[in-house]
Amino acid sequence: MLRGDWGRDPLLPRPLSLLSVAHEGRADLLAKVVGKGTALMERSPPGSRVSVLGPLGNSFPMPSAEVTDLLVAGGVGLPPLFMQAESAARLGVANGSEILYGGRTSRDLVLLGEMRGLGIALRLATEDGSLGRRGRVTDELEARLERWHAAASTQLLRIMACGPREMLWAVGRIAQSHGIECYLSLEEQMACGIGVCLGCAVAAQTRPYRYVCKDGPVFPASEVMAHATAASTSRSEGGAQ
Amino acid sequence: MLRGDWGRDPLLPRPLSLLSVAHEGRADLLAKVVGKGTALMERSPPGSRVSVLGPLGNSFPMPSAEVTDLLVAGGVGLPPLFMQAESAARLGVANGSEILYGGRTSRDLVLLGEMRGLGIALRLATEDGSLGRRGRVTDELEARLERWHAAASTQLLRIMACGPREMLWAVGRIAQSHGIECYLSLEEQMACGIGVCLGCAVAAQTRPYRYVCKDGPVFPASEVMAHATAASTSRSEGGAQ
Amino acid sequence: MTSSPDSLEERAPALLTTCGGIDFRNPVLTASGTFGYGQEFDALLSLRGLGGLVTKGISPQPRFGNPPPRICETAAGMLNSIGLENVGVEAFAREKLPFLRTCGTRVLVNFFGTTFDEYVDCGARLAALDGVDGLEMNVSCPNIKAGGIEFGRDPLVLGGLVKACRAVVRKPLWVKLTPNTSDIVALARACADNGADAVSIINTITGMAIDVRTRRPKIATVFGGLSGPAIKPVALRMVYQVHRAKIPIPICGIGGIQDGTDAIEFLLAGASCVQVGTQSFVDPASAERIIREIEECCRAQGVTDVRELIGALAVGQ
Amino acid sequence: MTSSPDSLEERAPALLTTCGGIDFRNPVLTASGTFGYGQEFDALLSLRGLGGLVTKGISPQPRFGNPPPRICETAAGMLNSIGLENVGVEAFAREKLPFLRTCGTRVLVNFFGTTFDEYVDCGARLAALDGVDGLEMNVSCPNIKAGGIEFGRDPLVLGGLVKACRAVVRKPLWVKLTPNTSDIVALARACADNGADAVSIINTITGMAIDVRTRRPKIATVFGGLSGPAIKPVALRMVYQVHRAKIPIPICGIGGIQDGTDAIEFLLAGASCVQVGTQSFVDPASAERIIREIEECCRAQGVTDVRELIGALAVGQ
Ligand SMILES: Cc1cc2nc3c(=O)[nH]c(=O)nc-3n(C[C@H](O)[C@H](O)[C@H](O)COP(=O)(O)OP(=O)(O)OC[C@H]3O[C@@H](n4cnc5c(N)ncnc54)[C@H](O)[C@@H]3O)c2cc1C
Ligand SMILES: Cc1cc2nc3c(=O)[nH]c(=O)nc-3n(C[C@H](O)[C@H](O)[C@H](O)COP(=O)(O)OP(=O)(O)OC[C@H]3O[C@@H](n4cnc5c(N)ncnc54)[C@H](O)[C@@H]3O)c2cc1C
Ligand SMILES: Cc1cc2nc3c(=O)[nH]c(=O)nc-3n(C[C@H](O)[C@H](O)[C@H](O)COP(=O)(O)O)c2cc1C
Ligand SMILES: Cc1cc2nc3c(=O)[nH]c(=O)nc-3n(C[C@H](O)[C@H](O)[C@H](O)COP(=O)(O)O)c2cc1C
Ligand code: FES
Ligand code: FES
Repeated sequence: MLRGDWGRDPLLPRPLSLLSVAHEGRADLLAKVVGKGTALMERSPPGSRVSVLGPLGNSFPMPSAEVTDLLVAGGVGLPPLFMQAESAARLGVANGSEILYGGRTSRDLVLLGEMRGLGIALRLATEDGSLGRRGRVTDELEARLERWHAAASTQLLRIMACGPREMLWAVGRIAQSHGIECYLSLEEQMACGIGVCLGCAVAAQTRPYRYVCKDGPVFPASEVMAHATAASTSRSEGGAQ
Repeated sequence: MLRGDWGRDPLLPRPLSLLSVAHEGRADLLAKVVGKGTALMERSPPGSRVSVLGPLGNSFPMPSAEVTDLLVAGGVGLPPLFMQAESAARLGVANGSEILYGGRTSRDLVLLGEMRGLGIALRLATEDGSLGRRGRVTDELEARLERWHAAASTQLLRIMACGPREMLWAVGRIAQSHGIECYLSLEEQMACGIGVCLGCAVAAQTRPYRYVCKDGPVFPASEVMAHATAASTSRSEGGAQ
Repeated sequence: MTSSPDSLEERAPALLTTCGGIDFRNPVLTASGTFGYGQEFDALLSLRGLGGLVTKGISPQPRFGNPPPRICETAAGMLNSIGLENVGVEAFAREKLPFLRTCGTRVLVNFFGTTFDEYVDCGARLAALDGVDGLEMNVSCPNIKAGGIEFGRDPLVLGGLVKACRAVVRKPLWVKLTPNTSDIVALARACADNGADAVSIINTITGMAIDVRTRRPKIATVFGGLSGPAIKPVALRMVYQVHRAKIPIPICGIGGIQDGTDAIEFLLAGASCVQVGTQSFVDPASAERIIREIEECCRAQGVTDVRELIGALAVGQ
Repeated sequence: MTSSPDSLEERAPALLTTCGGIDFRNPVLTASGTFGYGQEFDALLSLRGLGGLVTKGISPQPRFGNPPPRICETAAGMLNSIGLENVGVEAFAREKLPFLRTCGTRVLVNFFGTTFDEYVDCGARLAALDGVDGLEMNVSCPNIKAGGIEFGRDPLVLGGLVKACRAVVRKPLWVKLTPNTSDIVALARACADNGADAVSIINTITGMAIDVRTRRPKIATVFGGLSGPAIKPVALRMVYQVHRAKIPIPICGIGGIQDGTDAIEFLLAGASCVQVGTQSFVDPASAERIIREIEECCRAQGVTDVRELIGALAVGQ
């Protein structure tokens, strides 16, 4: 959770993923300007002080030489997957991972040089075709899996994804249909980041709700792809905390 | 009324006096950092855009060769008196005016060089004696008037003052006791600056209230030194606009 | 959300709306007490471009208002206790109305009394004036006879007042409700049942602030009315509650509107038009900007008639 | 404002205060629902330094709460509709209380039920637990039997509930009032008359927000509770109204407190202690900072005992 020294508008801190952690205690973040808070961050001069509460929550499972990780990033969902690629590189297993990265246009795709520098394969997709495959990153993922099927490869695959909600559900369904282990990094409105406001609930399979900030943001797709309706038994009309 | 591009905290624009108006449509302001709004102004980088509604309200009476104006400034009350000195200089009558300028310490007294440059006499007072007379600017004013009396001068005097409320009432009383024409530039909480919110009321002699933004900020001392109590006839307990 | 792509670029969305017996060029009015008597804003925006304006509250006799300090700022809002200062019906008719007659927009006159009879008298006199398109009753005024409790807090008292005014006002009569209630729907129903043409929701919420240095209230009368963005969630909730209860008169939504998005939230919640209040202090031309923003938003969403938005909130699965 | 210059530098002001039968090290508690069960903040501030903490609201059985989205931001505030999710009395006693017993600060347990009997049952079971210093009844819960109207809105219903709980709770019993009322004094009086030890003022104000793009409420349950700086003027007004009415039990002030100055405003208005809510989300260590700021402010004003501030508002000439 990050908050600049900007008075009380906006009031709450903003959740941001770590992009990269360097050894000297320095961390990089990558944020897309979508509203007030991110606009203020963009406008802050270098050297501005911010309050940070974190790191919070879990990460994707550790990279491993036994399994090929398909890291599927949609737009601003890149940071946790970049970080995953970075730790794969650090463990010397980057050549066992691939990043599938999609956006609306080539301008939405950033840090490409850095990722290539990590020695990780990069497959791009843009909706307008300005870079990589024309289409969605999920098209790219399906194409990748078809090739895997066609090759009747014994390669063990694992999918990790972060991006817009609709993309994540699509990735989850694709993974399910191919019987591939899949992890999704979710977003939800957050106030506290530490499991006390109970604001960041997501409907889950094993219990009514899980919390993005303390149980996540990364969940096995099987855990969060259950439809939310069953969980709303004690639903009452608002006003009740 | 001035407002930076700072979201809704603080919400309302801030009233500031003009310090100086140059010919090319450029205006200078002088603000003391006392709270949120002025702190944000201070931190804005050069070139920041602000919204300005103004100039609003009246000014001190025009300088004239017939009368000596004693311009009494307390701390951050300087701007309208500086502007008055500037227009005296422009009219070629600056040598007929004097600025009496007081603050807590020498650090509160600014633009001294600029004022000397206008060719206007400068009498300073600081409460800690770090510059000019040790004491209040009203002490300096009384001393000035004593000398005037003692000399049985036929010089016509006029007093114009801006500064903290208590200082203004003191200046008003001194002027009254010497029978000297006196104008006070008042401050009050403001929301609109154009006479519609009715927030900036001050109790007055001739009618229950006058408005700092549209009837002022400059009032004849005789008009606003009346005690406020008679005016509160239709006073009701809040909540009513 | 019907969208007809080919007409999008060509036709501007229709902004016309009707509320409480009055047609408005667009759904944006300016709120009572924040827009003076109109003329003050003549140089600052196009009055002609507004849906309408609501004057400062008028009483039968002039009132001088409360002692200062009368206003203070709060988080995303402000408190005011002006004390219903106004020029009175006579001076209003003589000095303010001539300009308003020619200003080119709808004019609603906000009014009140301190007794039952004053309300009726004031309403009748104002309704008789040429150039007044409608009246908005401010019932947040303390009822002197009933020990200072606002007229508008008790549905029975309110209903009686509305009925009596209705009998003498032959122009559109709106009633502006107080949010200082546990049951806004009951208040709205009392208005509808007694012949009001619309309800304006909401007036200010009673609040207070203290200067810890002097240990005195920041407002001379201790309590003041809270307005501005801070109150928007409460205002929106009340508009929706009344809409959902199917009270058979339209709603004018008020409270913390800063931009086109805020205004559309009120329309979606069930308001037929909105009023911009405190925001006119933040930026005197904001009503004009808000109209433009509503228009842009309609265009972007393929809305061809702004009235499609009224009550179009999607609730439930 | 008595000031004894020579002692100023030497002695720290006394911050001890008493409210509703409990002594507190200082007047700053953390509010229910914004501080979890305490342990979550253990690494973020000194729990020992707090006046006290109030737990998330507990019900007899665990509750899973409302579907997401449950929160959204508003101007200087936020809406929440968590749905009173909690672990239930049993799990609370088993899993949360052991830590709270050793945390070194006063522990109040916030509780509620969805029926009259659940309230009584829950209160009795919690009061019997070792490590619980007092109970705070949350009466903003919708009364299922009475058609969903909150228990706390009607002074008669509220009085009955307080009386019944009082009979079984032998520890300090506070009642947390809803601001969704036209008469906060009547609610406070009902509590005092039926044996409550203190009133906590206020809970959240019901509000709403709409996403104009999707045309859906931003909160799944449509309505949510507004908290944060936006509501401070309303909270302060209600505290002062109850104080001024000389209701014979002390007040704990809550609503939008961000800093020491805000806290002192509540004390001056008549609160004996305060609770910090939403601000703990903005900055988890804020309660600690607020205590320091109160201390500094007392020093600067020459206040040697913080209790001098309680109700010390100067009103009138
Ligand atoms: C666990 C997590 C990790 C994230 N990591 C990143 C990241 O690395 N880089 C990045 O650019 N973005 C990230 N986001 C999204 C980022 O938090 C939001 O874009 C940001 O909070 C928007 O703030 P704003 O003030 O600019 O926008 P606002 O003006 O508040 O709103 C703009 C839009 O953003 C949404 N939004 C606002 N606040 C939140 C919130 N607290 N949580 C979720 N959505 C919100 C609103 O629904 C709205 O549609 C992450 C979100 C979560 C939950
Ligand atoms: C007609 C007029 C002309 C002024 N000219 C100047 C000037 O040239 N230079 C200058 O430095 N200051 C001037 N002031 C004072 C200046 O407006 C305030 O210092 C400023 O508004 C404080 O804003 P803030 O956000 O920094 O302080 P805040 O955080 O809002 O509050 C700090 C203090 O300032 C006071 N204050 C806040 N808002 C207002 C307001 N709208 N009107 C009056 N007092 C307020 C508060 O009571 C508080 O004590 C003038 C005021 C008026 C009414
Ligand atoms: C300074 C001021 C004066 C007001 N005077 C009146 C009034 O005379 N009559 C009335 O019905 N409402 C009055 N109001 C209330 C506004 O019309 C409006 O209902 C309220 O401010 C909420 O809207 P906002 O948040 O957009 O300001 C006044 C509000 C302010 C801030
Ligand atoms: C996310 C959240 C959850 C809350 N849960 C409870 C609760 O369980 N019981 C209760 O009495 N109040 C609850 N409250 C209300 C707060 O305790 C407090 O009364 C309110 O937020 C106003 O204070 P604030 O403006 O400082 O936040 C909750 C508030 C928030 C924001
Ligand atoms: S953000 Fe508060 S519980 Fe997750
Ligand atoms: S500031 Fe609004 S009337 Fe003067």
